[in-house]
Amino acid sequence: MEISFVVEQLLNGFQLGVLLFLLAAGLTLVFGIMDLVNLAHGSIYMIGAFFAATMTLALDSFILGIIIALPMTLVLGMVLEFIALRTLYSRGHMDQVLATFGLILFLNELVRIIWGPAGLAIPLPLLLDGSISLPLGIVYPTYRMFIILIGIIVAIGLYYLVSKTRLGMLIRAGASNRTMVGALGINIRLLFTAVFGLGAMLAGLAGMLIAPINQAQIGMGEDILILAFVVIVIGGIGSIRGAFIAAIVAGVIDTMGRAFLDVLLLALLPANAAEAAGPALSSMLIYFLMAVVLIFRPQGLFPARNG
Amino acid sequence: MRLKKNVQEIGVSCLFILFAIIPILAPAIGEAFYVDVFARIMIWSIAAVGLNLVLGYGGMISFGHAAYIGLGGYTIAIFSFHEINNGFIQWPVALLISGLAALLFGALSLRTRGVYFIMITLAFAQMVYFLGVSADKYGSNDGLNIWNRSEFKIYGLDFSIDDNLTFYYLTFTILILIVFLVRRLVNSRFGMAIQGTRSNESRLEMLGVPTYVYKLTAFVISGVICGLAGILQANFERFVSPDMMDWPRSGELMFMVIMGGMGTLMGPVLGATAFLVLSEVLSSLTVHWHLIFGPLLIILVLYARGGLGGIIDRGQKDG
Amino acid sequence: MIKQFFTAAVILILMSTTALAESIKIGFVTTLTTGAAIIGVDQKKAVDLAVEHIGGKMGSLDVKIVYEDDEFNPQKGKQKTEKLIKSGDIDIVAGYIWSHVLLASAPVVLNANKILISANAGPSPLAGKNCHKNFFNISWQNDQTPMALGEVLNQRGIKSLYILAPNYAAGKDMVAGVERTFKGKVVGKDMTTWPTQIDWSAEFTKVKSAKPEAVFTFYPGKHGAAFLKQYAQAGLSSTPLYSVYTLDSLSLPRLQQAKMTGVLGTTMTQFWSPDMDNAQNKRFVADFKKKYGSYPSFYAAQAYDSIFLIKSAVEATGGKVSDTNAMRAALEKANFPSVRGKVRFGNNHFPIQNFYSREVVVDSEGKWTTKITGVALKDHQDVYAKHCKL
Amino acid sequence: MIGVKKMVSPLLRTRALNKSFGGIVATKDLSIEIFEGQICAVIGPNGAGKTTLVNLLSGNLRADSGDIIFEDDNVTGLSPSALCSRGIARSFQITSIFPEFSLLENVCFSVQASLGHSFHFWKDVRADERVINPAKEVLERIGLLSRANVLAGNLAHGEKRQLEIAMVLATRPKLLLLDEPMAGMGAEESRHLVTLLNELRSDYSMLLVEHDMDAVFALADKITVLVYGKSIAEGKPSEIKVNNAVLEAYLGSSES
Repeated sequence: MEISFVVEQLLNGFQLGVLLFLLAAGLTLVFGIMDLVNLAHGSIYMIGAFFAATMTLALDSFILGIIIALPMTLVLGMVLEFIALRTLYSRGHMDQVLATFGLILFLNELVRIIWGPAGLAIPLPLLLDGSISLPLGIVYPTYRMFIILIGIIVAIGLYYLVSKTRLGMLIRAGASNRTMVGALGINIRLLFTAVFGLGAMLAGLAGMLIAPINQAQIGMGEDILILAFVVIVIGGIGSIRGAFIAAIVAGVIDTMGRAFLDVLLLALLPANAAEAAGPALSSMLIYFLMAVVLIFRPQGLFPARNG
Repeated sequence: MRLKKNVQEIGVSCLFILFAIIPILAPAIGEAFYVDVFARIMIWSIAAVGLNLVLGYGGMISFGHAAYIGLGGYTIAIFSFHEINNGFIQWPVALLISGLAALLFGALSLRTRGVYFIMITLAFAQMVYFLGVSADKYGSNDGLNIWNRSEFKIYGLDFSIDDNLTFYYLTFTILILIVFLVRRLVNSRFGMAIQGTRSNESRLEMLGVPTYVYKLTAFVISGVICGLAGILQANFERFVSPDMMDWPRSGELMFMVIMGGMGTLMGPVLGATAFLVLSEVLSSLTVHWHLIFGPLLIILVLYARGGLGGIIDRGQKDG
Repeated sequence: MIKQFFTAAVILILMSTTALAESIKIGFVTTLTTGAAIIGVDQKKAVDLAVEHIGGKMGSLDVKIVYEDDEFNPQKGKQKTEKLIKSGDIDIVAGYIWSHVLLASAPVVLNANKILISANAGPSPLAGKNCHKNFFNISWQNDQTPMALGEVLNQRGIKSLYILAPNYAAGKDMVAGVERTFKGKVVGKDMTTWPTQIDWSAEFTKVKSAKPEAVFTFYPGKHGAAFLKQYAQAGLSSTPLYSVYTLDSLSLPRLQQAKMTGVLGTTMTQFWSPDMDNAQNKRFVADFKKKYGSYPSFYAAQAYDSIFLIKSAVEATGGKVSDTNAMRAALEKANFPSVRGKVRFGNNHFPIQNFYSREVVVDSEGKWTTKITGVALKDHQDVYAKHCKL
Repeated sequence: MIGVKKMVSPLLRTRALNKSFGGIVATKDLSIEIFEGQICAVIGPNGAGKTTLVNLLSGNLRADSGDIIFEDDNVTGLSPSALCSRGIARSFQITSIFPEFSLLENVCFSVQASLGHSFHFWKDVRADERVINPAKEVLERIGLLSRANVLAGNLAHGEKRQLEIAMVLATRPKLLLLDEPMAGMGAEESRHLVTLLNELRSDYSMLLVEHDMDAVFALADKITVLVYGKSIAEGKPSEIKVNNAVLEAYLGSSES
């Protein structure tokens, strides 16, 4: 097996990982600070993709499309928070799950009415089309490299925001001790709206980045939402660092499973059994990972709140 | 509150009477199709009553109970595929398998709390789902037809459930039986222990009660009841597929419990009825029915706390 | 939405006012909600157009179509089928895109001694061992199209092939089909998680390192467009892609919208193509384009055919729709103008028909469509027919 | 039941108990004895390690070193539930009850726990005499029987504290560990509770941690004074009252 093959697969895993991170970051913040289980986070991802696709087609520029779509998702997130989700903070997780599931049904149908059932496809920006050559004879699609880059920039930005700024201090305080932030006389409502908007924008960004690879599609949010939940649970709820590490680990493990599991199984099992077991196992791998982590660390890898 | 409880009991009695007379009523008004709708409602009710034991009474938010329905159903289908149609073999084995799965998944999941518990139960259910998808021999995700319903033949006894009416009343009887069983259960010492864990688990532990064991037992019983619902579902639909254990099914089951009012005996039955009738009626009005159904769920949560059963949700955040 | 609501209202009014007139009522079960609705909506368009083309009449009977939405869920599909059957006055049930929905629903119709016509799904149990005298399929059996593709690969002298398909029943059928006829070497095969996996970066990297002469794939619906985009983006454009049910009139406009490279000239196999030269097809495609502004998909073509098939039987029996035996005998003759030209039914009531190789081209208006380039399999019958005891 | 030999040995004693959290010493070389039928009070300023002592004795905390001997058995390191079943029961400084359940049901939880396992799936608890009768007895004794069907969450604070004690009694303990039972109570409620505890002394031994000095002097047979985890004085209330070290360290500053 060539080294370039392994490195390319690692890059693939990394790319999936940063995408998951963009989704998980918002989810874990909202979860950690407001204690809100927001199933509709995936819908924001979907709408972000539709915004970006619409804008890209209208303006004939992907970059411009994203620049306009980002504030749109920010506003969307804040509006959703203000209208529907704010009242859910004080409720139990059950109520939150039920209400945000209702929101998913509603938003999916709304998108279908606005954009039709077929979805929207947009071209890759010319600048990012094609492949780049790296050392070791690795040829990698430019656009996927671009996603990795954006992901890393966002991760660094978030790290800076959370560890160095006043907002970040409040976010950290909120994740570890919610009542304390209130006691400090902070305008909690504003903080919550801001954090929710930020999370929504990150989810939207993930949707926008994926739009030229797949397409903006109804229901695209639900499957990846489950993965994002898996990530934040592995990482420990409320922890940005945990979300990042877990996202990368999940992305790499999932990709490596798809890349190497069949070969591995062929070495261990008879050909027939290996062919049947391979796809099944690789689809279960990420859930298996979560189960194992939780069995040994019931609070995830980096719990923000102890106890 | 007492008054509300009485109103609920009257409502529920009416519902049961309705269940009992539907096979006569529905054809009379020219809607024979509703007999099947209500058979389905009763099957989901059984599952919801099972889930309610852990969700409502025990405060354990399991997001993976569709797995036990699926395991129960698939056991029947696989037996039938291999031409073993004897219900006296099929049913106990199906219940055993659902129970063992619940024991294994529950034992591992119950080590976690709160949202972690929600997610790990989901993870286990998804594994079962993917197992079904990759079961080539048993139809993969196309599913598996069940050409013969379970047969109950032993020493001259020959009870056939092929007839839909017989099946309807069998399901009805099982539903009543399960509700009765769960009623005894939640009022027993065991039931008190379960409810105590929801209310104040650490206090109970301090009193010397090993709560984990009780929670696990409740989880297993609940899994077995869902397995039973799966057995009935497979026989009723004459078909199983991995869809029946995909995560949206677990979600729907949860909603039935919550809609009806968690931790009330009859809430899940009310909830299952409301959920299924509502989606049936709305979907026949417009293909865009989710546009109505979604906000309806939200409104239900925001303004009708504790669901249709009317008993106040005890407002406990888990974890 | 308002338009649909209006149509629904009109249908309701028509139903109530003309209930006494002589009519044939056809239940059509397809997917009208969820992301998969794109196929169902296309089928519905075709059925509406067919009813228009026959002037709303089959013989002397007025035609009424009752659409039901299966929500891409076998239980729901079965429930809707029951609703059709038990509400009494449905004469024939047609539709069904998905194998699992059909498998769950078929017994309901067949046990009621009604005719069931699948306008797409053709799972192997219903073609073989569990075939039924009252079940007809007006599309194809899963294995046939990839078998045709395997022949095309042989004709073109392809020696090594990489296979990529989703890990579910139809995906496995497709893979089995191409492996049955392809004579070269399969150098790699990946079965991906369905329907959640929509990223193939790991698989494409494997393809690149395996260096096959060609890639075979099957990704229906929304996955198809995403697959093709990523295929080109992964730098695989130089490896020819052969597909079945991946490129169709539903995905091509989207790919064109996305200015995709590497799609034009791609080869696939199919029993039909919009450019087929017969009167029925010309009328269908032209009017479909005029009415809806896009090419019909093969799903639409099958749905369109199903209405004409039913019409032929109604007319042959002189409108005795309730006489299931007479209807069945008439249906078996397949004496109707099909958009695919010549077609007849085998013993298992699946079509015996030609399969063509076709290519993605640009039409005179600049739209992407497909064009037939040759016959891959002639008068082909599926392999399961021999297990059918009809 | 009480043998000659046991007459001389204490119900509970500790030997050189030590516990510290990081650098902070919470319990230092502490040796106390409680005899059958005694009420032994532990007093001391805030942070003296009183609650730590209760936690050590109830098994909620594990001592760094030293032994706990209960009825001549070394019970050091046993779990709270094991200690509970041996007859050591505690109440909590912060009320910990089952708010959605009635008073009677709250006490039933305790009774059930003392009856061993709860794997009884069939019989209705409300008809289960083995559970309901002892629960009612305890409620009667504590004077809350008339409110048996009230939801515990709806009780007044003082009543909740009483319920706490009822729940402790219902586990049929030999030794009660009462962690500030009067906390947050008004004068009237405190007096009521003192009377109640006085009535209970014939049947139970108690370790009483309390700030309310009136209550302590009214109830205690023996008082141990803790400062920084260390016992600085021990004796009858009358002795403690006049102990200069105690006055200096504790009473002087707190009685005003």
